[in-house]
Amino acid sequence: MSEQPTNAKLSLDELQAQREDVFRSQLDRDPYDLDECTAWAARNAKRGSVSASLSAAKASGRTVVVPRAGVASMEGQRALMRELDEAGAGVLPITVDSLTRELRFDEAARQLAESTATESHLNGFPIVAHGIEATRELITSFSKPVIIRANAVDLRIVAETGMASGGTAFVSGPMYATLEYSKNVRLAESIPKWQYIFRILGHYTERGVPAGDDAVGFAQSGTCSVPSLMLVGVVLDALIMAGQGVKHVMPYAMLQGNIAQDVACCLASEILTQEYLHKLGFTDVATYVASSDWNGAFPHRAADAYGLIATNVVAAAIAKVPLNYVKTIEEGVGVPTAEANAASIRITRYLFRLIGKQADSLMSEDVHFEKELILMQARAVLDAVLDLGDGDPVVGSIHALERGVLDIPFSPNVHVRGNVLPVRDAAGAVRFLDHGNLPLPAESLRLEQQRLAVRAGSGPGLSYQDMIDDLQFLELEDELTAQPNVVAPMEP
Amino acid sequence: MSEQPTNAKLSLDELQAQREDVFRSQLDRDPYDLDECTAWAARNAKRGSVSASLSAAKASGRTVVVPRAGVASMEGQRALMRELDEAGAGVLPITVDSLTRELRFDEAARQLAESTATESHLNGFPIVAHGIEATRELITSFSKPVIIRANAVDLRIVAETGMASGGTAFVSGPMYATLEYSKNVRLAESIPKWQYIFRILGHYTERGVPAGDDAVGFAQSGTCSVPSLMLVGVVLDALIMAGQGVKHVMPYAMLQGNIAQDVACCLASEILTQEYLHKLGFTDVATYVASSDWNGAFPHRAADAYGLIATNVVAAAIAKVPLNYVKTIEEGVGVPTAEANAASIRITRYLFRLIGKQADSLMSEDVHFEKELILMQARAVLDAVLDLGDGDPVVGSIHALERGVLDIPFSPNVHVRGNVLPVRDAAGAVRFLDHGNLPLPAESLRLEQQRLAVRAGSGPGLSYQDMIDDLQFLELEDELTAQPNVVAPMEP
Amino acid sequence: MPRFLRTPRVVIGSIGDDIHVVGITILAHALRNAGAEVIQLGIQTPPEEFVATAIAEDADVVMVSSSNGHAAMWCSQLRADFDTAGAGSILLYIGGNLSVSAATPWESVEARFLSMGFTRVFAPRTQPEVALEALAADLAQLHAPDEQEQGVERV
Amino acid sequence: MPRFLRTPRVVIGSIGDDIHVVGITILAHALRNAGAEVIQLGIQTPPEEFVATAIAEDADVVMVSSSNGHAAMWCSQLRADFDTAGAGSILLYIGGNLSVSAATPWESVEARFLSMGFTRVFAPRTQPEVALEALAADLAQLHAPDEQEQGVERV
Ligand code: B12
Ligand code: B12
Repeated sequence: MSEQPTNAKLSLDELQAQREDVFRSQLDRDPYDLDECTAWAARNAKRGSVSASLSAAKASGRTVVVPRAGVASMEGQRALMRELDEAGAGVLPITVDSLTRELRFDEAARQLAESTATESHLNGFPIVAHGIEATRELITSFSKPVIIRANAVDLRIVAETGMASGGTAFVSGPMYATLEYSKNVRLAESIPKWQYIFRILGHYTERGVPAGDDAVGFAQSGTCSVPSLMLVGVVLDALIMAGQGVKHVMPYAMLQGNIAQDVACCLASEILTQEYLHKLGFTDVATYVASSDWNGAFPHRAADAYGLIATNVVAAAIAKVPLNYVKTIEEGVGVPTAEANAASIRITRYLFRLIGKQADSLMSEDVHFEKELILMQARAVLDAVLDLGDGDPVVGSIHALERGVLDIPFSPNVHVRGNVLPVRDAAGAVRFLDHGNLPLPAESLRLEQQRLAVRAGSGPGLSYQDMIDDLQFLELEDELTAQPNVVAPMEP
Repeated sequence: MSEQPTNAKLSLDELQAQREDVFRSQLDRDPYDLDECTAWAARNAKRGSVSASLSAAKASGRTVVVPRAGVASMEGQRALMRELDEAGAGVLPITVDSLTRELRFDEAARQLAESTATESHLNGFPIVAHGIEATRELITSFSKPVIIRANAVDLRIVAETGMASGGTAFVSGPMYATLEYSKNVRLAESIPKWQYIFRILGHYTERGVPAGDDAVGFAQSGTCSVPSLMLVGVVLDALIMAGQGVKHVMPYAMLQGNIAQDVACCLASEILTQEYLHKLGFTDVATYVASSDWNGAFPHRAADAYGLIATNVVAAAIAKVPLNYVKTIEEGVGVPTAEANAASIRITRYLFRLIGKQADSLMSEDVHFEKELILMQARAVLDAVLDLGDGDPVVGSIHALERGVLDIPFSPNVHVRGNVLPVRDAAGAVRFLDHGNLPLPAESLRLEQQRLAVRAGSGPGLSYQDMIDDLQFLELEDELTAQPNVVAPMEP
Repeated sequence: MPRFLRTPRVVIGSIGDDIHVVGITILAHALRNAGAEVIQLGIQTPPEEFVATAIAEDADVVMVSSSNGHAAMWCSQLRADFDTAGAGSILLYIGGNLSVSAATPWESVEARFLSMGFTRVFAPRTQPEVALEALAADLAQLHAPDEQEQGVERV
Repeated sequence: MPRFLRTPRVVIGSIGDDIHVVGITILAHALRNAGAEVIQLGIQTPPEEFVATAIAEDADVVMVSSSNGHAAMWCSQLRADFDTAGAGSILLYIGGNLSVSAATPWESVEARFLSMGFTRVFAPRTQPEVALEALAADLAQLHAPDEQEQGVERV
């Protein structure tokens, strides 16, 4: 691991040396036998892979619907995956618990021991505790491809274990994991850890497993994200993946409830990712936009949650994304029941089919407006970041974050300035309330200002409190609470 | 009742004479005391009315959500209405059972006697059997205005009873009731019966009850309806209402699953109704477009039904209709439970709020295309119908039906030619498979043909069987049934 | 889809106060496609009209449809009326939505209509093919002894 | 919103492996708005850091947040640690999503955390105002004997 990370590809020798270190220090054992693992995984990938499914979907304009789900025990996880399979999930998820993600493998194993098939003490599947053999057995018992889902700064062992067990795609990258999931870690420290993972994915790809990875970027803060900024992170994650040989990237687009802006975000995600991949010479990377149902606070009533999911899916269907991550109607309540998972996948598939047929007829002027706005802003920031690194996205993003040229709202990370704030306009589209030090074109700010003026009306400008209020925008609770039946008396 | 009905307004004397006949022959009693009834109803209407709620909604761009519901017993109906009230219905419905609609008042009373608060032997509320006193008591116990819902050829006693009991709006008119709800009756016979009802509504209006009426037109065949043809019936119903002094009309728009076409249908419904009202000199009739969730076969799974309702509401919200009739997620199953009613109203209100804010941003090119197409076709047929009556819509529609200048698909009425057939194009928009003898502009048929060509592809043209298949278009069942998990073996 | 060797004659309609027309239209279409002779009575057909028409037209089967929840009211005397009219062995089918409340368990609905004398009671959403199969089987059964060879052929 | 006469000092953070930041951000914002002094520890705060900071900062109350379902793992020793550190009477609040499964009845979750020694256990989706009211009441109670006049004033 060099002091000053760059986007240069790790040699296989460097990778092997790092593997020795990581396995020794974190698991106190030798690394998995990479040749055995890739050979096995390549045979497994002949049965199907996430990338192959997405490639077929993209070609035919269809959408693969993918839930997120993980529980502690093997029995529980198998039952859960079977359920999702039957409900029509196109790819099956194994979401890893957060103790494992934080490298507390022993504690995760202890909690696994206390969990049963029906009661999980963990918020995910402790994949390291279960180990490769058992997880291979689980994955090969399904016909659909499996994605390993986790997010944290250091997922090297998790990624190794997931890929060795037959997962054909993984989640996330340094932008998202560092800025959204960690408190103290700097990019200079986390990027090399992710480059290790991408190099592993790249190696599997060379050996016949077309490993995919979600470029989540700045897509999921739990608050709303201005799409241009969200996609800056997506593109940076994708460039760093490509740097290590990843050939199948799923650029993200988090859906936020304003359909025109969401459609535009999906379209721009594909455009920007390919544009910058090409700019940096990565001309053979396949991209499959992954939209995700709203990732902030959900309404807790099922009927409202159905409404929110429907709004998201309408947008994703208009944009014809090849992949949609589906939330459940119980997101606002807790880990979903089997029925909630099945119902959420059903309404999603129903709407993709129905709206999919009529997608072209629903492209509005405003979709184009939003798309141009996103492209204008994202290009300005991305060009500035790359400039700061003399064309190297790794060097550039490290410098950019220090100067506030990269900055996101509500980050738990202490190294993020946090001067950027989002706010919704009257139509619910997400704009900058404060753009901090982001190098945004004046023209784009003027356009945003025009839209924000409608919400501000004749009152004082929008404030921090408006942003706080927006956190509950998609719950619409108060407005929906029915009035009591107060009967006016008849006049005599 | 003259031999050759026209659109001329009945004098109050004629109305009174007819009332004597109708009450005598159908109920064997004197008519209700019209002065007492209107005076009471006017006092009641000061508490609120359907028209007042719709007028406020129209002015502010909001939507009143209205379910349909009726059960036999007073207790059951009260509980049902309370439930709907709490769930957020903006107007409360009293749907009348079909025995009462068919004038089988005694049999309805017998079935009422056998029904309990929790088990209804009737598919609606037998309003005549319950009588005015009891129904007034029911209606005045709610703060929200009440609509009396029924459909049949002869609803004179039902309408009298509903209005006298405090209902402030009624449903339907001769086009819908005759062509969609009866087997043998001719328009010449049914129109005068409806003119009686409209004259009653007009009289209440003069006395201070702003009585509203749904102009349903040819909107609900249980199959899909080409919007232009649907609206021809709507306008004719509205013109006949206006002829008898109705001042508050709710022109219909049945939502059919293609959003662009549905939005256009809502917009065109308002435009055409006002245009022809003005043409015939009715310049003081207020209109409030009433969209209705899909009125054909529903998916029987709740999650799919949520998806269908969501698709409908998105369209209605984009069109900013003041009134939406909401179906339930159990429509495809049977009379809905309390929970299903509440959940369906909730998702509807949720989506009206969320999409309502962004309605303008979702107007697409295709909405304009569909709107122009609807206007072009509907005007051609309406002008031809009016020509056949020398400007009189009553005379015109009687003649037009005979000649196939008015014609609808799947009518149960033997006097309808039934040469017209609908079919969906590749995007799900409804077109003419066969336009029979309707006088449609060649240009409009050319435009439809272009759209249909996409579905026909290179195969043979579309056929009757395609139309039959379309009946299940919105169920999407087969396509959604999950594949079994057939695991491909790993290669050795 | 089964095809019949001997043309069955089918009387079909919605009973009583029921105005639902789509189901019977599709059913008639499918029956005609399969080679049956269909006498379509349409909506709101009084019980007596089913009996009179079936006898006049020498029907093999009467297919009663009811969707509006009022089926039971109109059907209790139907089998007896056929008996009285001398058509005691006619096949009597019913389908649609047969109870007012969806909560009523299907078994009890089916049992109720079977006890009224219907030969077969079809659950909501029955596809036309299912009705055709049933009819083919019932006719084969009926004509089995005397028309062994003709019978019913499934294609 | 209650306003405090004496400035309460609040230590706040998400515990253990939890990375949810929005709840604690809003809560801190509301506390500051109401006049409290807030020491924000942020996400993934180890239990020991809550104890050390509360003592160093002489806090009146520690507000622990946990949303990822792992609350119980990290909290069982917390009260004991405060006792050991000589801050036995400190107010200890917890909120967020406290059990892995939503199916767990709230009463049992609440009872479990009360028995761990938390002063108050807040249900999911608790609005900041509710926490403020509770804090105002608890502080009033604590200072009631000696600071009768000051107490807590609700505006
Ligand atoms: C379209 C529709 C209407 C249209 C009908 C237009 C028309 N002229 O046909 C309109 C809007 C006018 C209407 C009115 C009413 N309707 Co309606 N309607 C429907 C709806 C949405 C679809 C029906 C349909 O066309 N299905 C498609 C066809 C192809 O399917 P099908 O009729 O079920 O028939 C199939 C099979 O069942 C089978 N089949 C049918 N009959 C038979 C008979 C035999 C022997 C066999 C073998 C097979 C068979 O063949 C078909 C092949 O697939 C259903 C709900 C749903 N299913 O989604 C409600 C529904 C049937 N209606 C219902 C009701 C209550 C009414 C009203 C009474 C409402 C009211 N209170 O105002 C009135 C009826 C008044 C009257 N006098 O009868 C209820 C009935 C509930 C019950 N049984 O208790 C339903 C289920 C809605 C609900 N969830 O409440 N309705
Ligand atoms: C946004 C979100 C995320 C974002 C978080 C971004 C960030 N950095 O904050 C992302 C996507 C990263 C995320 C990740 C995960 N999440 Co999450 N997430 C959510 C979500 C959608 C909204 C949370 C939110 O921001 N709410 C808005 C804020 C304002 O509300 P709040 O946090 O509830 O706080 C309020 C009150 O509760 C109160 N409060 C909170 N704490 C305290 C404390 C005290 C003392 C008091 C008085 C009050 C109080 O104050 C706030 C005022 O309103 C919820 C589901 C939902 N609610 O809709 C799931 C949810 C909380 N997440 C969940 C899970 C499981 C996870 C993951 C483990 C998923 C996974 N397996 O990958 C990871 C966490 C990994 C880790 N290491 O912790 C589950 C937790 C279920 C459980 N308890 O068992 C939930 C409920 C989703 C679900 N239905 O399954 N998540």
